[in-house]
This record gives sequence, structure tokens and C-alpha cells, in this order.
Amino acid sequence: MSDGPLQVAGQVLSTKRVGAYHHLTLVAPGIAERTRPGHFVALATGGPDSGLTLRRAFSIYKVDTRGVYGGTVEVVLAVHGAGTAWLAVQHPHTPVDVVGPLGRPFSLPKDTQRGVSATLVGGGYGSAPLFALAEALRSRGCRVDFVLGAASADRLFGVLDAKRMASTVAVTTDDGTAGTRGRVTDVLPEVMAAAHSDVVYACGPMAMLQAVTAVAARRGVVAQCAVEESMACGIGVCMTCVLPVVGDDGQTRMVRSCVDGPVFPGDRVRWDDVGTVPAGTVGAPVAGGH
Amino acid sequence: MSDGPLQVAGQVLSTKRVGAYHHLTLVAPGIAERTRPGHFVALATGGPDSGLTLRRAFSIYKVDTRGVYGGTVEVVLAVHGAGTAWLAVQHPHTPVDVVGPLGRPFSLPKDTQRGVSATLVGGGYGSAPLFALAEALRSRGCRVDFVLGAASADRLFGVLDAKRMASTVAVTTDDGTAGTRGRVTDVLPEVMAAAHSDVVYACGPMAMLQAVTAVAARRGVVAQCAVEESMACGIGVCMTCVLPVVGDDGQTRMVRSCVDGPVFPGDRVRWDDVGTVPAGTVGAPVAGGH
Amino acid sequence: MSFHVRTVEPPRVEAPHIDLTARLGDVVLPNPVLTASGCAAAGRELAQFFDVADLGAVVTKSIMLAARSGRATPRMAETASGMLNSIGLQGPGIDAFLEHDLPWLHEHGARTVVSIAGGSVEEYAELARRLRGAPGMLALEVNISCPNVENRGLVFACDPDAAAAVVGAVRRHTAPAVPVLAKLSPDVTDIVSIARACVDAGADGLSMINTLLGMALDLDTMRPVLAGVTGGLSGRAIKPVAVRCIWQVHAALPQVPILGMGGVASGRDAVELVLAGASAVSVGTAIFHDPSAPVRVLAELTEVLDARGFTTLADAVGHAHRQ
Amino acid sequence: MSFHVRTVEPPRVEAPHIDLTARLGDVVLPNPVLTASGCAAAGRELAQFFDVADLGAVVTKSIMLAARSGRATPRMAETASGMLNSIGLQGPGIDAFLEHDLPWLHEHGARTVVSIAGGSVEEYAELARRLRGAPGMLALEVNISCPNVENRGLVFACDPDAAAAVVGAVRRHTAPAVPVLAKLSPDVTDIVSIARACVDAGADGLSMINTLLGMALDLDTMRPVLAGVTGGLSGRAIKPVAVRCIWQVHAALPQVPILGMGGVASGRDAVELVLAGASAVSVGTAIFHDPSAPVRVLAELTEVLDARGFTTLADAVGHAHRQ
Ligand SMILES: Cc1cc2nc3c(=O)[nH]c(=O)nc-3n(C[C@H](O)[C@H](O)[C@H](O)COP(=O)(O)OP(=O)(O)OC[C@H]3O[C@@H](n4cnc5c(N)ncnc54)[C@H](O)[C@@H]3O)c2cc1C
Ligand SMILES: Cc1cc2nc3c(=O)[nH]c(=O)nc-3n(C[C@H](O)[C@H](O)[C@H](O)COP(=O)(O)OP(=O)(O)OC[C@H]3O[C@@H](n4cnc5c(N)ncnc54)[C@H](O)[C@@H]3O)c2cc1C
Ligand SMILES: Cc1cc2nc3c(=O)[nH]c(=O)nc-3n(C[C@H](O)[C@H](O)[C@H](O)COP(=O)(O)O)c2cc1C
Ligand SMILES: Cc1cc2nc3c(=O)[nH]c(=O)nc-3n(C[C@H](O)[C@H](O)[C@H](O)COP(=O)(O)O)c2cc1C
Ligand code: FES
Ligand code: FES
Repeated sequence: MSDGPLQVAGQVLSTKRVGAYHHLTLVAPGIAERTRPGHFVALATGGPDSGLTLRRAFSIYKVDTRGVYGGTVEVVLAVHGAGTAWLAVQHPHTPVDVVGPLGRPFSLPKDTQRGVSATLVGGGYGSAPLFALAEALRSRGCRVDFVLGAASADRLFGVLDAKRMASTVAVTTDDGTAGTRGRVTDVLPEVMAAAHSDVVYACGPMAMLQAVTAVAARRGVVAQCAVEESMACGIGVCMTCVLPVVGDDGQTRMVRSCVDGPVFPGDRVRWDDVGTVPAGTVGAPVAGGH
Repeated sequence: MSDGPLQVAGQVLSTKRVGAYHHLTLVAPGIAERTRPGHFVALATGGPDSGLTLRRAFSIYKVDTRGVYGGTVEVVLAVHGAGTAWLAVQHPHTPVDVVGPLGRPFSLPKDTQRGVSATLVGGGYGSAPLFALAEALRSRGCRVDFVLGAASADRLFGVLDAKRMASTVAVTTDDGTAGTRGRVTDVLPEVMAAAHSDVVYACGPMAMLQAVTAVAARRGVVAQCAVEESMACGIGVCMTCVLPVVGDDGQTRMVRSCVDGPVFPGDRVRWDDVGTVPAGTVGAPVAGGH
Repeated sequence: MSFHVRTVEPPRVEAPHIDLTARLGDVVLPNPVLTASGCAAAGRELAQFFDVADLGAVVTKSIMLAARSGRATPRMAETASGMLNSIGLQGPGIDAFLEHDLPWLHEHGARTVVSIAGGSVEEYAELARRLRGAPGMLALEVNISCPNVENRGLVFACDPDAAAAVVGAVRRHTAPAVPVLAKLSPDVTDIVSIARACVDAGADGLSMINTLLGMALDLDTMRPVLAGVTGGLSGRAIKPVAVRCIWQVHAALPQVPILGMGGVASGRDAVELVLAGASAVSVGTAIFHDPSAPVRVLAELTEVLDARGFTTLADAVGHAHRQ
Repeated sequence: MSFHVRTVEPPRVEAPHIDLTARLGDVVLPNPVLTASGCAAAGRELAQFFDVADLGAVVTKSIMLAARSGRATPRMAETASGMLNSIGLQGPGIDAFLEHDLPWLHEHGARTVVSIAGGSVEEYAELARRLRGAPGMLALEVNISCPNVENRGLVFACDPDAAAAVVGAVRRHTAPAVPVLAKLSPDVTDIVSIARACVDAGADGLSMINTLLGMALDLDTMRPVLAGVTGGLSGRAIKPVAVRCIWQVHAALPQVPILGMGGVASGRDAVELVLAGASAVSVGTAIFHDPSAPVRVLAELTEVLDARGFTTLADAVGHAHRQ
């Protein structure tokens, strides 16, 4: 039990608008100590008599083990549907049940690999888990470069954080309201070349992860991708969050992104087949079978 | 349309604890102007994604047509289940959809009947609608006496209001924590005798209303009773709030308390049969029929 | 601190760029939003909140031959995102309905779908006869979720033959220009077979879904909450069942118009039922939450269709089957 | 400003003054709270939040003979107070289950009810044979809400004969000391007749209810949300249907133990099912909202029973029928 997730009766400490997003700080002691970069939390939303049943998953942006009111967890959220809309407007002291840390975090280069050059790619709020990752990498002597992209300037998150930590920060927006007009993958090859990247870490929309994986592969580098699949429980019991992933044995399985991910080696995810059960997947229906 | 109920997108102005109750003030312009003593409002509870579907009914305690932020409506609520629990903890500005004023108010003595002596009996939060009534009666030159009862001192509401308005105020509590230990009907005969009551107005639990009706009847006086039946809509469309009431033609009908009440002449309500369809009710099932 | 509040205005229901005309058999409605039977009484109370003539039509509380007291109270229980009711078809009987209710609706410009209920095939037939030629009646909705007193109280809607017998009798006694809609219960193993039986018996359209049979216990009395023991479950909780039933029946009988209902509380909900195959939609329990729900749903539905590029409602009906 | 927060502790489950012993056929459980099949995987993940041995039993995700990939995603949609799922019985197959999952549960002191599913009577029978004598298996739950591949995909649970055939075959191949529970679907016209058929075929008890068939459309794609088109509706929304089904079956077959489920999210919900006739209760969808729901429900149930003066759970079973 000791290093698994906790369930904590947390409370809102503060909510703050940041561009198009909401930066939510929760008092949730105990979680900070266990968190590693890439972990996520699953929050219950809507309050006591809510019609909302399922948890909402958010990457952990920051943790603090020594907050004035106890350990805190910070997340960055975009209002999407009912649950995020509720979270965005809660007053301090609103109770929020927190389960975390969840999932498999990013793999860090082995301690011995000092000097590794890591390129971190974030799309929209997908940058949130990358700052703690950057710190961890830096403390291991890695070089860190950031590529941050979004649809528009207000949907970029953490450019200043990145500048504080990274050797270089490249910014792209689809509409050109900040940085280079275009996609992260338009600038990624250049950044990787300049930094002599050994590893890429990426978090953002699925299409971005697929594209980043391809760009990295062209340089012989594996991208560690934090995926975002629709989740009902976040803890591995419901089987809703699966995607087709190739195992060490070469076989494709429908794998739970909440416990076996959210971070996967990009070259193992069958990006084109997400949302299907590809033929040949272990247990896939066979013609004439069930 | 002009003098019927309105539906107003209101907001919480303030909530305040008063003994065991919560005094809730809503900004809901337009409703004040139409309200008469005995009217109620039906509030939507739980917020946007709530699992709560049905409206909650509350007697109108006070209205103000000229609040700083627009007309206001005040209610006094006891936390009972999910909807009242929600209302009790809302912050200022929380949107609350208000429908009102609803129901048939108390009948006032005709203007010509100056000098009428009215005894007002309130049980628990049931006193809430009686203060506006007392003012209306006073402005018509009526004598007003109050009997306020509750389980315990913290469940009395408005004793000071009553003292400000009434010739006499008698207080009872079941546990003796304030006033006379006992029921309102223990002191009512005495109050009515001293005041030479011509009319009784009562609001409170059904058992109290029945007992008050009986006491009043013994003095040849009709008690106007504001009943509290479980309501789903409050506006007369659902047929959930019925009780057996005897009409002018002597026939019993299942009558909607939200539109034909909540105020009924006590002698018309078949108190013993509430919760049943008494034999002989118009349209009641007959043996061998449906 | 400033407070902005407003009276809830009946939203404007016009959207000239979308043709909202809805068809239920031979009847054409100006728009596809109706009330659900039993959730709008006979229109009068809702007229305090909006103009009932703005709706596609008002569907009246199911009327029986004789006056009915309905059941004892409690008649309702709130449940998660829904409610149970056991009203027991309280109503004034067909004579008073024809004298007071239908004329009021007619005078106020409302199109009316009259819902009827009975305990025997003959009672339904007699109701249809009495209603023949009633001014203002646009269509008949046959509530067959009633116990058949002649067959051990078995609910008509649960048996294809009994359902067909009722629908056939009503159809025979109703003017040909007046569509007869059979209102189906979801509490059956195979709703398509019931739908088919009703259509074969002459139903011009199908209303679905009626409430699901449910129940709640009171933990204080430790008895059923409802005096009637079981009751009908309605509200947002049941929308997924409504969508499924409409989808299945529209897939099997694409030519048969469906009046959809079950948990519609917003324009998005209404459009969901339309895309699944409903030609028009009734708003029920949502009215208890929001008395202006029907006109709000209509305004929202118009926006939702517009945002998706539909120029006529008809194109959206059953669209999810064709995508 | 001060913040008081706490780690959600597994509530203490002891209440020495109430005998919580629950009976399902010949099997005696220390308490009546179980997990629902498919909502707790095979126990491992929940063991991070509480001791799985504290539950009455763990009911495993339905297992089939072969490994199954399940359906494509999306596999779920949230609905008002509920959810739809269409997982498609993803699982490792019986061999891996017997090798890894059941032993894990056994080692961790969990009592296990193994849920099985199949596409034919023979598949169910074969599963029962394989499970015979498996250590740690306390009872078998037969998920008959599966399409019968040999009969046009008709769901076993919707037909008394097909249901009986499955239950009979499983019963014959299962050790007599291991109770066989038939898990019923609410999507039938007459659940009592299905219940009776299963009992006549040898079921020692009944689990009810499985999910209701439902569906949701995505207004952006204008297609079904679920890759599997329709899905199972579960969660608080369906509790009134569960209470009604349990009530009806317990009234008809008072001697047959019922494992109740459907929308249980609190001790009050659990007691409601018990008063209606359930001998024990499974917690399903609520786990997704609150991973410690099963132990919380158990603690709350104990309090609720205590507050009402019950000294044994057994007295509460079906109590609302006797009041
Ligand atoms: C590992 C992970 C990390 C995430 N990190 C962040 C983050 O840092 N910031 C942020 O804004 N969002 C993040 N998301 C997405 C976030 O979970 C969804 O936006 C959110 O669940 C939507 O909830 P809703 O109530 O607003 O929408 P609804 O559509 O009402 O949600 C309904 C249900 O679907 C699920 N769901 C819907 N969309 C998603 C989605 N994209 N991913 C997972 N579940 C979904 C919800 O959890 C809920 O159960 C993350 C998702 C995952 C899986
Ligand atoms: C005309 C009228 C005036 C009232 N005035 C007041 C008042 O001034 N102060 C006050 O505290 N309470 C008043 N009540 C009672 C108040 O409406 C209920 O306490 C409240 O609805 C309970 O809601 P809940 O969500 O807390 O309980 P729940 O039990 O969760 O309510 C579930 C459903 O049952 C209905 N319901 C439950 N109890 C009652 C009840 N006693 N009366 C009507 N509906 C009920 C609710 O409206 C809701 O639809 C009044 C009731 C009526 C009919
Ligand atoms: C209080 C109430 C009374 C109802 N009365 C009737 C009725 O008289 N006849 C009928 O056909 N349906 C009746 N219904 C069912 C509704 O018309 C509708 O089919 C069902 O409630 C589902 O829609 P909803 O979820 O929008 O309410 C009633 C429903 C409720 C809630
Ligand atoms: C995601 C999910 C998966 C399920 N899988 C199974 C299953 O494999 N076998 C089964 O018999 N029931 C399955 N069920 C049904 C549940 O066991 C239960 O009967 C139903 O969900 C009602 O209970 P609830 O409302 O507490 O969830 C599943 C339900 C859900 C939500
Ligand atoms: S979200 Fe439930 S298994 Fe992954
Ligand atoms: S509360 Fe709906 S008719 Fe009275």
C-alpha cells in the first residue's frame, strides 16, 4: 500500500485564471510525497448531489509537501464539459476528493547517464507535467530544451516557467499569436538538432504525440508520450481507457492507459489504430468467432 | 399573465443562521410586487449538473421591492434533505432560479371588518409567512395575537418580530427550553379567549394544523391553515401535492395544495384522511371498478 | 458587489433560417417541441410562463372516461437525476375535459394532442368515439401503459396482441385525418415487436418512451415511499434508455414517425432524440424543474441544429443512422 | 483561514453489536457488501485503497474461456447520475485467470465470487468445469446478459429457456457446495418469469440487476458515442429499477437469496436493496467515483441498520415486505 495512490478528502486552496486555463491548487496532504513527474490525479467533481459520477483526470503540475495548510497538489485545467466547468468556479474550502498519484510517470535517464539531452514537447495544457520533469532532469545534470505549442497565445501554458529552466524554449501557435506560426513538429527537428537530443518527452493531444513520435524516430530517438484517453475510474478497474500498444513480445494488446500509462514509449503505441481493435490484437474477435 | 407567478433567474444575496434555521435572501426582482401573505416560492436547487430535479417550496417570509440590488425575497429554511442542505451553504451570487409567488395566500378580513381579532399560530419555521400577514392585518386595523411553538428554543422563529407587531405573544416548546412547555394548542384556547379571536391563521406541521383547527372550531372560529404537502412542481401541473378537501358542494376531492392551497379553511380539510383517498371522494375507485 | 438578475424570458422561438416543421403522420406542426402527457396538465398553468401556442403542440394528461381521484399520497419520490411518480391518472373524465380543457387550449391557439387511457379495449374505443370531431384536437396519443382489467391487470403495452387490440380499436373510431400515436413502454424485452404490432394495427406513429417501472423505499417507515408501491421513473436518468428505444425502433421501422421523450431537459437532449429517429420531442419531468423548459428547449434545439448546418429539422431526423 | 483535510481512511468495518453475516445459498459471508462484476477487476487495484478481505466477497469481472480484447473505444459515456459502458468483456481468459487472478485473491484472504460469461451453453459449461475445485472460489455468478452466438445473438437473459439452459449446465458442472447465482437483466417484460426459470434450472440464488440497455449520441460526430453503439446503463440513475426488480422477485420467490446491485453508492442505498429483499449487495459504478466505496458502504450500512434497531442483517432482508 505504501507507495501506491492515496485517496484524500482534499479542499480547494485557490483557483486562478491563467490565459485560457484555470490553475487549481488543492490541499491534499500525502500525495506530494509520492508524486513523480508524469503522475496524474483523479478528482471527484460536482459536489454531494451531483449528477456527475466519474472522476476527472489531470496531470500534476506541481506539488508542495510543506504548504502552510498541508501538502498541496496543483493542476492546470481547461474547461471542457461539466466537471471541469465545476472545478473552475469553486471557492476556497470546497471539498474535493483526490485520488493520486496515479499512473506510470515519465522514465528518467538512469543516474549514470549524466549529460543526456532531453527535449520536452507540450501541447496546450499538456505542458503542465513537463516542468516538474524538467527540474528532475536538470537535477540529474541533463540538458533540457522546451517546445511549447498551442492553438493560440492564451492556450500556451508555462512559457515563463520553461524559460527559467531550459536551455532554449521554442514556441509555436496555430494562429501565430505567439512564437512561430505552426505546429510543434515544425520546429522540433531544428530544436532536436541544435540540442543533440537523446530523448523526447511529450504531452498533449494524441495527434501531436503521434507526430512527435514520428519526428523523434527520424532521429532515432524514442519519444516518451503521456496520452490522454477517456477515463472513468483512473485506477485500473473499469477498462474504459484502453488503447492498442505493442508489447515486448511484439503482440498488440488493449492496454489500460491509467495504470500501464499514461506515459508510453511512442514507438509502442499503434497511433493509427487508436479507437479500434486492430486485427491480430490479443483476444480480438476473429472471423467466425465471437 | 400579469398577476400570476414569474420565473426569475435570481441570485443569493445573503444567507444567515438563525437558531436552527437559515435565513436566505434572494435577489429576484418582480416577485415582491406580486406577493401577498401566504404565498410561497419554488426554488431550483443543486446548481447546473445537479442530480436534484424537483423544485423546493418555501413560504415567503419577507419581500422588498426596493432592495439595493433589485427586489428581494426572503425565506427561512430548515435543512431537511439534499436541496435544503445545498441552499443553506451557497455563497452570495450563486444563481438560484425562483418561481413565485405561488399558491393562494391567506384571505384577509374584508376592509369593512375593521376591528377583527386575529390569532396567528406558527409551528417551527411555519411562523415565517405570518409576519407579513400580521402587518397586513394590522394595517387593516385588526388586533393580532401570536402563538409560536416549536420543539425547542432554537426552532422558534421570529419571536422578536412577533413581539414588535402583536398585542400578545405566547411561546411554547416541547422541551420547555423557551416559553411554556407543551404544544401551541395547550395555550391557544386561553389566547383566543383573551383576544376574543374572530379568526385563526396557522402554518406549521400537519398535526398542528389539525389540532389548531379543532381548537378554533370549539370556539366557532375557522382556522385558515397553510399546509405543507410534498410537491414536485409547485405550479399545478404534476398532481403530486393533493389532499382530500371538502368542496362547497359537500363532495370530497383530491385537491392540489400548490394552486388551490397552500391555505385552506381548516374545516374543509379531511385531516384524518390525508395520505388516503377517502371512500366517496370524486373519482375514487369503487369496489369492482378500476 | 453587483447583482445582475433578470426575469426568465420565454426565449425567442423564431429562427427563420431553419425550417422546423415537424411531421407526425399527416399532421404538420410548426416546430417539434411538445409537452409530455401528465407533465403539463391541460396547458393552463404553463400559460402563466409562456404562450402555449408557441409549442409544436400540447399533449394533455391522459384522460379516462370517468373522473378519477388518482392514488393516495405520497405520489412521488425524487431519485438521482429523476423521479418516481404514481399519480394514478387523476383527472376529471372525458366529459369535463371536452367541456373545459380542450376548448381552453383551442381558444388559446394551442395545437392539442389528446392522450387517452383506459382499462379495457372498449374504454379506449369509447374515448376515441367521444373525441371524434373535437375541435382543436390534432392527434390522439394512446397511453397503453395501463393495466388491462379484463386480463389480470396485465399492462397493454407489455403484450403485442393487447397493444394491437387497443390501437386497432382507437384507429377505427378516429377520423382518418387524425393520427393515432401509440405510446410505448420501455419495460419490455423487445420494444421493436410491440412497435411493429401497433403499426400493423393502424398506429400512424409511436410515442416513446413512457416511464420505467421503479420503486423506492423509505428508510424511516421501512415501507415503499409511494402509496402505490411502484411508480414510473422519469427525468434525465432515463434518457439513455429513450435514445436506445428510439434508435432501435427507427432502425426497424424508418417510415414510422416517432414522438420522442424521456429525460429531455435541454436542446441538446432534444436533438439527440431527433438524431436517433424522433420526428418531434416531448418535454416532461424537466417542466417540474423549469416551467419554461419547453420553449427553452425549442430555442436551444434551433441553435444546436443551426450550429451543425441543418437547414430543416427533417434532415436531422434519424440522421445518426445515416452518418 | 484554516484547512482541515485528511486521508480517506478505510472506515472501520466492525460493529460488534450487529450480526452482519450474509447468506447466499449455502455460503456464509462475514458481511453483505461485495463488489459488482466488472467494477473491481480482480481485486488487485482496489487493494491499494482497502483490504479486500474486509469485504463480504469480491465478484470478479466476468471471465470467458479465451482471452478477449474487448471492444474498440470509446467504451464509456457519462450520463445523468450514471454511465454507459461497452467494454465487451475484455479479459485474459480462464487459464490466465486461474493462474494469476484467483490465487492472488485467495492469498490476500478475499472470498471470491467468480463471474463467468459465454457465447454458448457449452462455453458456460466448460468454464464451470475448469473452475471446479478452484481454491478460494466461494460461489459462481453466471452473467447471462451475453449474446447467444448460436441463436441470432439473442441475449440469454432475455429468454427463460435459454437462461435455464445456461444455468442448468453450469449447475451440473459445479461442485454442490458452490452456489450458482444467475445474474438477471432488467431489460425484460417479466423478470419474475426469468428468475423462476433460473431457479427451476438449479440456480441457488439470483444476482440482480445487470445494466439497462442504453445509448448516447455524440452531437459533434452525430454518431453513437460508444464504438459498440449501445451500452449498459449503470449507477445511481438505475437504483429505482433495481429496487423494483428485487422487490418483485423477492415477493414471488421469498426463499431464494438475492445478491442485489444497481446504483448502490451509500449505506442507505444498500439497506434499501436489503429491505426490498437482497441478502447481500454489490457495489459497482460507485467505485469509479470513490475507490473506497465498498468499505464505506459497509460502514454506513452498519450504522443505518443499527439506528433502526436491527441486531442481525438477516432480520432486515426483505423487511419492507413484512412491515
Ligand atoms: C492522464 C490524463 C491527464 C489529463 N490532464 C489534464 C490536464 O492537465 N488539464 C486538463 O485540462 N485536462 C486534462 N486531461 C483531460 C481531462 O481529464 C478532461 O478534460 C476532463 O476529464 C473532462 O471532464 P469534463 O467533465 O469537463 O468533460 P465531460 O465530457 O463531461 O467528461 C465526461 C467523462 O468523460 C471523461 N473525459 C472526457 N474527456 C476526457 C479526456 N480528454 N481525457 C480523459 N477523460 C475524459 C471524464 O473524465 C468524464 O468521466 C487529462 C486526461 C488524462 C487522461
Ligand atoms: C407551501 C410550502 C411551504 C414551505 N415552506 C417552508 C419554509 O418556509 N421553510 C422550510 O424550511 N421548509 C418549507 N417547506 C418544506 C420544504 O419545501 C421542504 O423541507 C423541502 O422541499 C425539502 O427539500 P430537501 O431537498 O431538503 O428534501 P428532500 O427530501 O430531498 O426533497 C425531495 C423532494 O420532496 C419534496 N419535499 C420533501 N419534503 C417536503 C415538504 N415537507 N414539503 C414539500 N415538499 C417536500 C421536495 O420539494 C423535493 O421535491 C414548505 C413546503 C411547502 C409545500
Ligand atoms: C408526474 C407524471 C405524470 C405522468 N402522467 C402520464 C400520463 O398521464 N400519461 C402518459 O402517457 N404518460 C404520463 N407520464 C409519462 C411522461 O409523459 C413521459 O413519457 C415520461 O415521463 C418520460 O419523459 P420525461 O423523462 O421527460 O418526463 C407522466 C410522467 C410524470 C413524471
Ligand atoms: C464498466 C462496467 C463493466 C461491467 N462488467 C460486467 C461484467 O463483466 N459482468 C457482469 O455481470 N456485469 C458487469 N457490469 C454490470 C455490473 O456488475 C452491475 O450489475 C451494474 O453496473 C449495476 O450496478 P451499479 O449501478 O452499482 O454499477 C459492468 C458494469 C460496468 C459499469
Ligand atoms: S480509467 Fe478505469 S481502467 Fe483506466
Ligand atoms: S406540486 Fe405539482 S401539482 Fe402541486
